[in-house]
Amino acid sequence: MLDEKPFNKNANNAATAPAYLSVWNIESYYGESYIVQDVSFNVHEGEILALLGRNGAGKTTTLRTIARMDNPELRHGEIWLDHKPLHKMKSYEASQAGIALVPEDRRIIPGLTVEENLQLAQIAPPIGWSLERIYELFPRLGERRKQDGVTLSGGEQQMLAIARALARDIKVLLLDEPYEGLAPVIVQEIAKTLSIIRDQGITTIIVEQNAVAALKLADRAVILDTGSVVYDDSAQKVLEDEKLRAQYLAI
Amino acid sequence: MGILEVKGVGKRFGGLQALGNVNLSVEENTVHAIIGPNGAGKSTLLNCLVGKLIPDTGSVMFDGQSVLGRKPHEINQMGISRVFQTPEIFGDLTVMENMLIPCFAKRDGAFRMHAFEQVFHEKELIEKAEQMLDDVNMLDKRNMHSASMSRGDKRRLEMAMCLVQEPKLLLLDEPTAGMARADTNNTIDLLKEIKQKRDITMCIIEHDMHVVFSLAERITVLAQGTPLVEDTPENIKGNPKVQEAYLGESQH
Amino acid sequence: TPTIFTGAVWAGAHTGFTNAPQGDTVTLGFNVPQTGPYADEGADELRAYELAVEHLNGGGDGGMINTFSSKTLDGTGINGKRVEYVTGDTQTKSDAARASARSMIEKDGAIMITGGSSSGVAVAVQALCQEAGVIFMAGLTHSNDTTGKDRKANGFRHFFNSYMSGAALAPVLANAYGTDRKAYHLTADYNWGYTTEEAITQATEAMGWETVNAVKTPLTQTDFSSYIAPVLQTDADVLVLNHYGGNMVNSLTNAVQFGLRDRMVNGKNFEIVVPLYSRLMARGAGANVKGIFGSTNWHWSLQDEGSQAFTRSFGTKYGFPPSQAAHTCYVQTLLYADAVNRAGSFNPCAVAEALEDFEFDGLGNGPTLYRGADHQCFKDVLVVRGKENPTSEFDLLEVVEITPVDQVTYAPDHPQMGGAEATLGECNPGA
Amino acid sequence: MFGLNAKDTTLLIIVAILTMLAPFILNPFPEGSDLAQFNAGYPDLMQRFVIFGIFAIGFNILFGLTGYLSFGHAAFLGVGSYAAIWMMKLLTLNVIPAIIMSIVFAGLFALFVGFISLRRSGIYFSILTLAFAQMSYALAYSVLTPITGGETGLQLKSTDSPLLSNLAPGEIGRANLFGIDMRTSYELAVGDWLFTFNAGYYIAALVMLIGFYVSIRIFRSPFGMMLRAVKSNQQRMNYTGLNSKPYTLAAFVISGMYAGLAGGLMVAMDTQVGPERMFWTASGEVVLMAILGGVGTLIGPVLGAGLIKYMENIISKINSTILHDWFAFLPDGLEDAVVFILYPFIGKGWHLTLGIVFMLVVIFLPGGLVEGGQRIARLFRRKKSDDAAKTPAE
Amino acid sequence: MDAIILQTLNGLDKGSAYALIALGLTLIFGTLGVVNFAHGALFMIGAFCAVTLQRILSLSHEVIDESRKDFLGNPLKVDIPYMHEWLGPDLGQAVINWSVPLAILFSIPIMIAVGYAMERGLIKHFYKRPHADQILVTFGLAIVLQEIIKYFFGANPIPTPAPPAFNGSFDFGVLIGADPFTIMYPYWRLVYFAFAMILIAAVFAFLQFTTFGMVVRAGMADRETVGLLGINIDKRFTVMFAIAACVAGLAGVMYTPINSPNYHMGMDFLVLSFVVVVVGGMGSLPGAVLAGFLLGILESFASMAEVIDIIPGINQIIIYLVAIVILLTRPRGLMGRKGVMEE
Ligand SMILES: Nc1ncnc2c1ncn2[C@@H]1O[C@H](COP(=O)(O)OP(=O)(O)OP(=O)(O)O)[C@@H](O)[C@H]1O
Ligand SMILES: Nc1ncnc2c1ncn2[C@@H]1O[C@H](COP(=O)(O)OP(=O)(O)OP(=O)(O)O)[C@@H](O)[C@H]1O
Ligand SMILES: [Mg+2]
Ligand SMILES: [Mg+2]
Repeated sequence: MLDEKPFNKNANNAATAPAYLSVWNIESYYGESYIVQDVSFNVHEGEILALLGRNGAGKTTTLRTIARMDNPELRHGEIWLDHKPLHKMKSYEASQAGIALVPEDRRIIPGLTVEENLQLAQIAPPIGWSLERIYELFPRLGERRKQDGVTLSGGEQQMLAIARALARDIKVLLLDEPYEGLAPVIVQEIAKTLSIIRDQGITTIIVEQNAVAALKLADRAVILDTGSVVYDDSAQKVLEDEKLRAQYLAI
Repeated sequence: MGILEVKGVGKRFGGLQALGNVNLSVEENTVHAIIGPNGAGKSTLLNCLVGKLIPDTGSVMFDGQSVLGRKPHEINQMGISRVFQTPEIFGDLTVMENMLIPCFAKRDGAFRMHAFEQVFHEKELIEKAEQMLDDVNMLDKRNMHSASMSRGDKRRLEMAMCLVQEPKLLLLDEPTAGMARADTNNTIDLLKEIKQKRDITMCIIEHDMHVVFSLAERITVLAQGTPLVEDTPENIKGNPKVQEAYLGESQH
Repeated sequence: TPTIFTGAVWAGAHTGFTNAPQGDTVTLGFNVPQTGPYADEGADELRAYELAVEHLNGGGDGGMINTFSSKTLDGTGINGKRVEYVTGDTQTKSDAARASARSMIEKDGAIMITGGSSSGVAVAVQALCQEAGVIFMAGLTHSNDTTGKDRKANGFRHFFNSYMSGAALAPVLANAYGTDRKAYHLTADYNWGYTTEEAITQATEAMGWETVNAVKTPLTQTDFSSYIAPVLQTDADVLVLNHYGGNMVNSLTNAVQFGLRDRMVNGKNFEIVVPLYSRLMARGAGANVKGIFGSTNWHWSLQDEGSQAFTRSFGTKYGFPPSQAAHTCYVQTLLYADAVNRAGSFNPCAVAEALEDFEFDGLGNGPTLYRGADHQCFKDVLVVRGKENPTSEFDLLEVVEITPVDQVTYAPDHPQMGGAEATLGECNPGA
Repeated sequence: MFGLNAKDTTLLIIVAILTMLAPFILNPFPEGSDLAQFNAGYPDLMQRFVIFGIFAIGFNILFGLTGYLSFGHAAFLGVGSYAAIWMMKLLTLNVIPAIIMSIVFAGLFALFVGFISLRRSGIYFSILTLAFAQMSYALAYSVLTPITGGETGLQLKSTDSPLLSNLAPGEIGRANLFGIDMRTSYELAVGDWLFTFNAGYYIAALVMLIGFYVSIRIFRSPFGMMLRAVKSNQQRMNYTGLNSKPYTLAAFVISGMYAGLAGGLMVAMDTQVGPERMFWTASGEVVLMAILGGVGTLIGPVLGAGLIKYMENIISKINSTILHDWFAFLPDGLEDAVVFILYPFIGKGWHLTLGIVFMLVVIFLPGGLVEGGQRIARLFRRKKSDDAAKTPAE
Repeated sequence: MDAIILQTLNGLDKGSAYALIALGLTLIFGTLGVVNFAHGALFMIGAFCAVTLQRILSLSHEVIDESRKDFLGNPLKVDIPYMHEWLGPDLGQAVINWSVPLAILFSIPIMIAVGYAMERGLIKHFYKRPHADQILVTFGLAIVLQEIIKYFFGANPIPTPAPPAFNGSFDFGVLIGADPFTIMYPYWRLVYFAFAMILIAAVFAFLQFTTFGMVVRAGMADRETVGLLGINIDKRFTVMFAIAACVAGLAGVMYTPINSPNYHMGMDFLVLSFVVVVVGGMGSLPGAVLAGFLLGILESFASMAEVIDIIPGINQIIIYLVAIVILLTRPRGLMGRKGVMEE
């Protein structure tokens, strides 16, 4: 029964297209600490969702839960991606189902060169962009392909982390603070890249402290506060509504 | 003559000239920002200042003494503290213990055999650490296991650890990256306040222009391992070369 | 009521010696290796002890009690007390062996400790028993030191030693291989190895052999190839392996692999000698032992009455013949029991007195003397050779010569035995 | 009290009471009963408990705090033992100088080994310490025989004449503390129970309590905190102006001195030394003790040491006769079956039991025995609070 | 000169034993990051596969031979192996004699099964646990495995000879014109050396020419991230473990004719193999092999009488001494990679 297409639970979004990724009442724990507390939201195909909130609100934890990492532990709730029950999967299965997470600390694998980091992403099917195409988008990576990945500068590492996601054939891209530590020019470049990615029809969830930049890019915003959803509506509204911003984002 | 004098510093990694002939002079009691595109060599430069890397060429003088050839802990004891780009804290220890360690380092030097004293007797240091934690809004987290904090919190903790040492020169490598906007603003205020209260020189690397322009008195722009320009914030903002190489079209 | 003892904890103040048996039983402590490389020997020793206890308590067929020349043992235990025993694991480590012996003495009230299958352990436990004031009846220990420089008034050894091996082997070797031989020694680099090397070189040199080299090998060595290969480069025509246990199995196997036995030097066939043979270990070397000379304390194929009685009762009970370790342990237990009976007391000093210079027969090995000066048994020593066509896995060695006791006897102050300095000290009853 | 916080004071007092009452606690079964086999309250084992406790406490100061895993600590134990026995042979049979010298020599040796080994970290450090210990062992076993006695080790002999003790000729000296023989015991019989109070044990126990107290002080001191900082993040430590080298070296030497102290006490209690005390398995044993009890906890290593020594000395002594005695009440067939099942695990099978215990503890109690204790405590506390919660409702 | 040739041969031979064990250990220890104290036990189990096969092949039934007596004077029971009955005494005996080479085939499935069971049942839960826990659990397992073998096979060494065709030595001396019987080397040791080279080459080829090695290395450095890239790292770890177990087991099988196997042979090798792996450098397979040969050769030369005469006891400590010198001059061993198990 559960394997059927989930009905749209969240009335807020029921009006628009059917949800592509839906997160229902998830509750996640780090050990005994209850971090994500009954969070639900939907993302539609091709949409960009900004997930915002203060430090420690649980954004990273939510993304990690969706990517089905071992830690945190999902104790309750369901996650559906295009008819597939993510909540029953392990992280590698979720990845094969089309989820890609660009983690907040980039997680470049030590001991592997830039190119090996990318090759690693192309071992398990489905495979996305070719290395040539990636180097075309990020020429810096091409130049440094033989360098140990962890000795890249912060910005280069961020590029590599995104590139690594693109090397897989993905349906949903989860970006955890992709702009962090990037020079303004690069931020713009990556923003462009993200639009390119959106044009490919890849659904994206972006977590970003640079809320303005994220909101500009996003269609919709979800704001978390101490592990619960406090706002779920269009991104434009947040950008325009001073009060909302002050209330949840202190900007 | 500035408190920090970097002359002709160069550093190669294999075929890559990460730094080539960097000259930099930081005046005492100023906030000096170093900006530049990713991979420009900013962190590498800091690494050369704190003894993590040894430059191939050039000299680094701090307070009239050379730092080259000294071990990291000696350089710190000279009065240089550093906040890293990815938070470096004592993950197995509580927040309070994280704070106490720099306090001891400040008071007792690089090594002391205080094996028989008890930490909880050190009322004065504990008070100092608490005060600092309060300043960065983390007092409520004092007994938390520091590894299980969110990343923004780790960053704030690391900064507090450096500040509590009351260094003469504070090196900050992207201190507000990943911090919520509200905390970023708090941090700016905190640094300003510290600056006001005490004599301290700061050298800050940041990509958040808001932070840079709120704090910096002078800015050096680094590109491909060499300083492009050094000037006041106003002039930097207007400099077309910087616009192109770093800030991008739409910025400010 | 609380009682205060001064001196040893185990001293029974009113009896004047440690662990005086209370009630109608007496407890013996069997301290053998139950874990580690010598566990199988330890197991065989334990079987022998259990058999001895059974016989002392009047069970079974009585074994060697019937052939023993002293007739005090009548199946009613020792001195009329039924024999009980406790066991412990020496792990073939002196610390563990002493811990286990102390626990038997302190906790279980053992009046006599026996066992061991290495000289290090025997010397360590013997010293402990001396301090504690109980009798130590050594099991398998072959080093000269046990009754040589480390001899103790409370310790007794029935097993033969390195000196005796040399004295017994040398004439047989001279006979078989001639007196014009050049020997190359590989010696385990520790006390037992040193005494054995010394004994064999002296005995063979006295026969006219020349020792071309003696190389020490680490105890922990498992592959001896790099020690054996250099033998090929010398004009030595005999290789003496002063190794025991796993060392012996491996060095012998390696030596045969290197084709040493096919080698001709100076027109003579190259030969290998293993001074101390253990049947159990020889099994590990398989066919490599065939034709190789060595010495042993006792072998089940001996035809004397005592040996046959023992082999029969052991074989009937366990289904295979006893090893020399089992034999010496069994005999030591009977000798102790008999000495107590003759002394009429469990007091270690009385027992020691009864054992000293005691002459007996009927326990295998022919007429035997427990010499009072160093507490070493003097008896015939067997020279054996690996059998060409064994009928079973127990039938690996054949006795080629029974060297008479006179030929292996030495003075108590022999230089190999610690010289004039070695003393037994005073007997210690503990209290 | 004692400059400790309340919790640590309580712990220290509890440990002190337990060690002082050990002769009662370890002898719960009446003499002669079937279960008397499980009694551990005899001098030798009690002494071993506290001595290995000291060894493990010291090891834990290095491993538990700094995370540096030394695989060569037995070498310091051995050096301490050799130093002690030579003191007794040459100077005096009083144990105090022997113990002091064992600490000094072990400390010096640890300084040497630590100075070299601490130039590397992680597994490289472990192998360096292992290499030093194995070399010490091999040399003590063979070429150093004139000093170490080789395989047979060193014991006191009737030919020894210590400078300050006047022994009758031919008398074998005994270790003492100002005339108190280490083996003096007082036996108390209460009904069927027999309790032994041994001078050597109480002296060793007192030393252990001091060692334990010192280790608590170290754990709670700024120095201890620095050591934990070394384990957590050495890079941060260096950039905080602290030189991690002398801290780790100090920890290494302190734990080496504890090992030397243990070695010296071993000789004081039982005057003999053999080189296998330095074999790698002996170093491995203390590692296992620390992990089994709970790395980095105060009391864990002592518990681990106790458990391993208990198994080694008690389980190994149970033989099939004893098993048959225990189960004699069962019908014959059943008795044989039970004995058959249990036999592989006792006596010569005690290693098997030990291996299984290791596996079970580490699988089910990742924090070692201490975690087991905490779980039980938590269970009780929960029950209590449940009860407390219920009371008002009634 | 001849002595040098011989000791070099010895060194290569010892070295191949060290290298094979270290290779398997590196796969687990240097690559999966598990301090596997049970690796020696795997080597030992391999050796006992050969013993078991030998026993199976020589299964026999008893025939009473009235003409001979056993030690108790009863008629002697003679064991006639079934192989002799089925295949005739000559062929039957030949099959029994060839049990060690045959055991190679016999042991592969067993070792894979053992490795699989060990990884799935136990090791899997310990990848994320501290090294200390890994040590305790694998040491416990090693003891248990040892004791099980001891229970069934006893503590004594058990002879498992090579096929008669490989008995004896090859006379190199004759080849190069020296005196006969001066430079001889046992055939089986030559076989062992060749076998080791083949096995090492096979493992290298597998890891070099497939992405498997890279994935496992990556997985050890950061399991989470590798999982995020869609790779089921657990499965690969299992495979890796089974391969390592197989390498250890085969090394054990082939070693049996050189030294009779006993239940503690694994422990005897354990410490040494850790030293070899670390001297080679953590995580480096070529390093492990190189260190294995280096230490083997040095050990051989140090055991020459001429050398011992100059420095007494050098043969006892050479390996450890060299290990110390190498680790002090090269921080991460001969070919170690940065960051692997340095914390
Ligand atoms: N490994 C962990 N173990 C225990 N608690 C954790 C762990 N990681 C994070 N937490 C806690 O979970 C809460 C949410 O953390 P999370 O990392 O999801 O926040 P975030 O919204 O991503 O914050 P930031 O913007 O600072 O990255 C925080 O209170 C943090 O202390
Ligand atoms: N250890 C190293 N080995 C090789 N190359 C290195 C090493 N460390 C840094 N680099 C290279 O040197 C260049 C400068 O790096 P650096 O980290 O100083 O940049 P940055 O200015 O701090 O950039 P960002 O703002 O992104 O942090 C980069 O291209 C980087 O790849
Ligand atoms: Mg986050
Ligand atoms: Mg940087």
